Amino acid sequence: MSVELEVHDSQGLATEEMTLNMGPQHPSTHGVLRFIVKADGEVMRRAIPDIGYLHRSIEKIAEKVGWHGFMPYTDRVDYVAAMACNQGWAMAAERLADIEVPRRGEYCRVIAAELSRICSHLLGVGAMGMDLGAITPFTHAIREREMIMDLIEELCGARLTFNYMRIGGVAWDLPHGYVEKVSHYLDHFEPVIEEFNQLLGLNRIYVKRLADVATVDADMAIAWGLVGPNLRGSGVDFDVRRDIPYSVYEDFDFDVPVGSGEMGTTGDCWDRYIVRIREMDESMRILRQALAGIPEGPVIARVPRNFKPPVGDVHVKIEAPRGEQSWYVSSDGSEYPHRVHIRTGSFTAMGIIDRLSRGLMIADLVAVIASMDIVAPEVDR
Amino acid sequence: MVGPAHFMALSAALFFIGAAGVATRRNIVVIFMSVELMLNAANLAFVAVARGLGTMEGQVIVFFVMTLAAAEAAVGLAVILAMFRNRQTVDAGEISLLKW
Amino acid sequence: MQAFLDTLLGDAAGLERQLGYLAGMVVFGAVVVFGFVLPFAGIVTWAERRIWARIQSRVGPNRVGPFGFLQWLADGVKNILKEDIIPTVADRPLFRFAPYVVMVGFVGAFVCVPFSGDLIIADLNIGILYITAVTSLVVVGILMAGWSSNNRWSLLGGIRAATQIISYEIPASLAIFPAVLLSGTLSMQGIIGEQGAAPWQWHMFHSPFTLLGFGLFFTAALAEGNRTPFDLAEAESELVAGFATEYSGMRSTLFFMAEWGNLYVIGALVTTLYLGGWQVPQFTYNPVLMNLAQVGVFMGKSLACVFFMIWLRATLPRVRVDQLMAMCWKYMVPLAMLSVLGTATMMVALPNGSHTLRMATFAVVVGVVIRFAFKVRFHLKRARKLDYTSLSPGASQGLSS
Amino acid sequence: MSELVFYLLAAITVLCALGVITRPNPVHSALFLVMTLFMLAVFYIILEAHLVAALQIIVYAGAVMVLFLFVITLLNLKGDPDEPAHPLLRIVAYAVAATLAAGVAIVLMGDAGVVPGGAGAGAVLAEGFGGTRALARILFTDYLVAFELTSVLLLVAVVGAVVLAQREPVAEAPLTETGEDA
Repeated sequence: MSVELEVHDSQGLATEEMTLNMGPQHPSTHGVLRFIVKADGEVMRRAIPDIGYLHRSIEKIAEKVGWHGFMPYTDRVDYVAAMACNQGWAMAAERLADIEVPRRGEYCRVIAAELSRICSHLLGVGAMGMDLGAITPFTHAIREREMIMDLIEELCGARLTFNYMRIGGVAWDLPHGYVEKVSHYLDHFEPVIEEFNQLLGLNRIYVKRLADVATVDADMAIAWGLVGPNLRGSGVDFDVRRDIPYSVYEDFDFDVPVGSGEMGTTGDCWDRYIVRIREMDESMRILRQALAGIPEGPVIARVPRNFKPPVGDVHVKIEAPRGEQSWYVSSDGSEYPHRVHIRTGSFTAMGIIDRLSRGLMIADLVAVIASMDIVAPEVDR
Repeated sequence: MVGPAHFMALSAALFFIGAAGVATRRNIVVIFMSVELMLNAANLAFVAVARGLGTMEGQVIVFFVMTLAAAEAAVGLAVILAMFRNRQTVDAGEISLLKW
Repeated sequence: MQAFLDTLLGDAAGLERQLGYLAGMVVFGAVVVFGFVLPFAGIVTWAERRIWARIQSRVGPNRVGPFGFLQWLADGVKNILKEDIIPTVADRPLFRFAPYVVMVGFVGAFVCVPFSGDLIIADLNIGILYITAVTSLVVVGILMAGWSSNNRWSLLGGIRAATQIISYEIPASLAIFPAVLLSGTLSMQGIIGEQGAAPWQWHMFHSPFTLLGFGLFFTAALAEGNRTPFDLAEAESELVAGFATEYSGMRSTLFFMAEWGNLYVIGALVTTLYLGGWQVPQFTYNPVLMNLAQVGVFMGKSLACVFFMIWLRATLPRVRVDQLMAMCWKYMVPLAMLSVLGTATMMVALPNGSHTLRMATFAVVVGVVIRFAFKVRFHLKRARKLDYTSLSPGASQGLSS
Repeated sequence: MSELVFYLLAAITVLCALGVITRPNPVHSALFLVMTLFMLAVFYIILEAHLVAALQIIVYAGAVMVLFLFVITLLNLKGDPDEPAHPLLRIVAYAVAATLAAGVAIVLMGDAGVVPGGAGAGAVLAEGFGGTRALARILFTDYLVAFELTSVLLLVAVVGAVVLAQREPVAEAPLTETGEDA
């Protein structure tokens, strides 16, 4: 580890600077993140992210376990929203081998991915409330998440590491009565979002804590490579699902919520928060359309067990809950991938924190981490 | 029987302990605290005399001394902070230049 | 208290009498502390966990005793038996001593809590000032704990607590004065004696200024007691556990006992100053019955305050340090001044008070409370309409068939 | 008030005061001072000055000393090179102080004429002596000008403290496009 620990004060004055070690064991670093905080009293000079505590060399593992065998590992890339990673890997392999996924399979994928997205956002915004000291919204979010977990469990038998998708489609068709059950749940969930806003999102203290804090304007967001809700929170209207469509997202009619600085400046923490809340609404719209329009047919294409895609490389982008996830996969024609690389949303968000943290208070750092919805395994992989 | 004289004697003891602190210590914060101790010794004497005379004037003076001490502490500590920021020391011997 | 000891000591004189007083006070203090204060602090932790659980759609502790009531005892025993870890680099004597200072500051306040007309340990003539004084000792203990732990998070927590408590002492003390002005005394019983049993005879409803004073005092007391939304000193998500980070076992329990017990002190103070204290209508001339009714009323009011504080903690997020300070100095101190000056002006302009104004203030508050209650009822009803049970996997079998 | 109790309390007070000037660690010194001030409040209560006792704890132990502790912990002052300029100085200073204190104490306690009330019980007290009402009456009549001047003093002190402790706003470190320090 070679993190530059020296801070060069522009005035050349030694002041009462304090080095705080925030993490890897700290209540609000959501897993094993670590920040080396240089603080002058309560005001931070810098917060230097120190990554790598959760590195499991997943990309290297891919080169040893083969194309089908890697699917369960993708769950571990971002275990808060494993469906998206499943889908990224499956899509990369399919595009390499030019496999057409059956329509019903794609619909199943969309349903699973959107449920997973709501799940992930619920955890994100709930934990954000928790980090800012509001303890009740978290349990409410977890309660809703639990019900979605139950739905996903019915779908694939797992609650965290789903391993639902396969190269060529999905592992299992929707269970009997699943469509009704999910629509029933959505009927229930819709007012909950409003309740959540009343309880947390529009609370004056909460808004004051987040508005105008750690503002990232559109240019800066693009320059630093922010993706997903963090990018949209800065007012950039870009969503992979709509702008570079994949799967069957073209069939659906949905909006892309964008931060507009309702409570402060565009791109502040509150904008990033509200974008996540509104994305849950949009996910519900997509889910309703998908449930209504799901066609009959097989869910998985015929893919040989000894899967050997032709030589070549492919770059696939998907919209994961934590933003655009890029999979670069190169094949040498063997039964093992030659090289896999994943670019994730949390990783880029982690980079900008050092820049944003200057001059903020220590309490704000917690808000920034939470508003970026950084999940440690996705940073390190 | 304990009377005001006993308290006056205690006050004298505290006062001179404070004076000894001012004379021997070099840490300016501790010197400052010794001064506070001396002020408080004086307060005790005032209260004892007020008790001896049965009048309230002594206690009123104590009230004023407390206000003074609060003001003194605020300004004095601000001075120490400013000094520390510029010189990185609280040693009374090092800050005898009357300037920074 | 003194009278009781006098009868007990008979005609002993001199040193024996002094020692007798001392022993009597120590025994009585021990009875109050171990018989009421500590169990009460424990029971508040249980109540808080149960109430939170209801608010957060959880169950909460329900295993030890009926409704989990004895959970606090189990937790206490567990904490006492735990190892008391003292970090190697800590300042050992201070580290050990700090929890006791905090406890002294908190337990000392109970000396002046008037449970009923007769049930008070000592009705000092500077009662309310005394409470302000002893509770300010808590800061010293917290700063001691924060510094001696030799941990940056602890130090930050200690410094935060010190700034916060000192700053909020000012609006809190200022907001005491409307009630003191109206009563013309600092004694707790004297303040209660000036109020009546009926709600509109409370100091709170004397005029809009005292209503303001009530609000300010409650808020400032929350901040002084380190309660959400002002729990920055031990903000879990920011400072791990603030000044108590390095403490374990019994010593950390002492901190938390002081914190939860403080809830009751705050409730009792608010009740005494603004909510009419133990005042009940004179329904009987039996002193025992009267005192029992007064204790009941006082406990009811102060526990309602405690419940309100627990409710707040379950609902509100935490403010930031600079916002906390800005709120204190920019809003609460001037408003508290306004409240004091306004009350004084009212007292000069209307020496006997205005019954109309009292009733008007009372009506406004009742109106606000009723509106709020309706809002809560509306939300509760809608929450009940959401059919959670049909969503669990077992129950949802019916849906699919 | 028996002599035994007085001497016990006085001994504790003097020991705490000695702690203030002898402990090398300023935090310990400050906490000993808190103890001393607390003990003084006890003496005030014995001397029937209840309001002053409460103010002593609120103002000194609660505010002034916390300010001290605050500054010490903020500057993180630990054991410092606190040797006097000359090693003999400390001994000389202690000896002089002890002599003076003993002398004054002997004079005060020996001659009943020096201290009003002397070693006796003191004057007969009026009703409400030491209470809020009595203090306020004098404060707002005979000492009104002084009282008002005190408020001016406090205001000046507040302004002075703010000006002194204020710091030039920290200029944000210039950044290159990549966010590294220039």
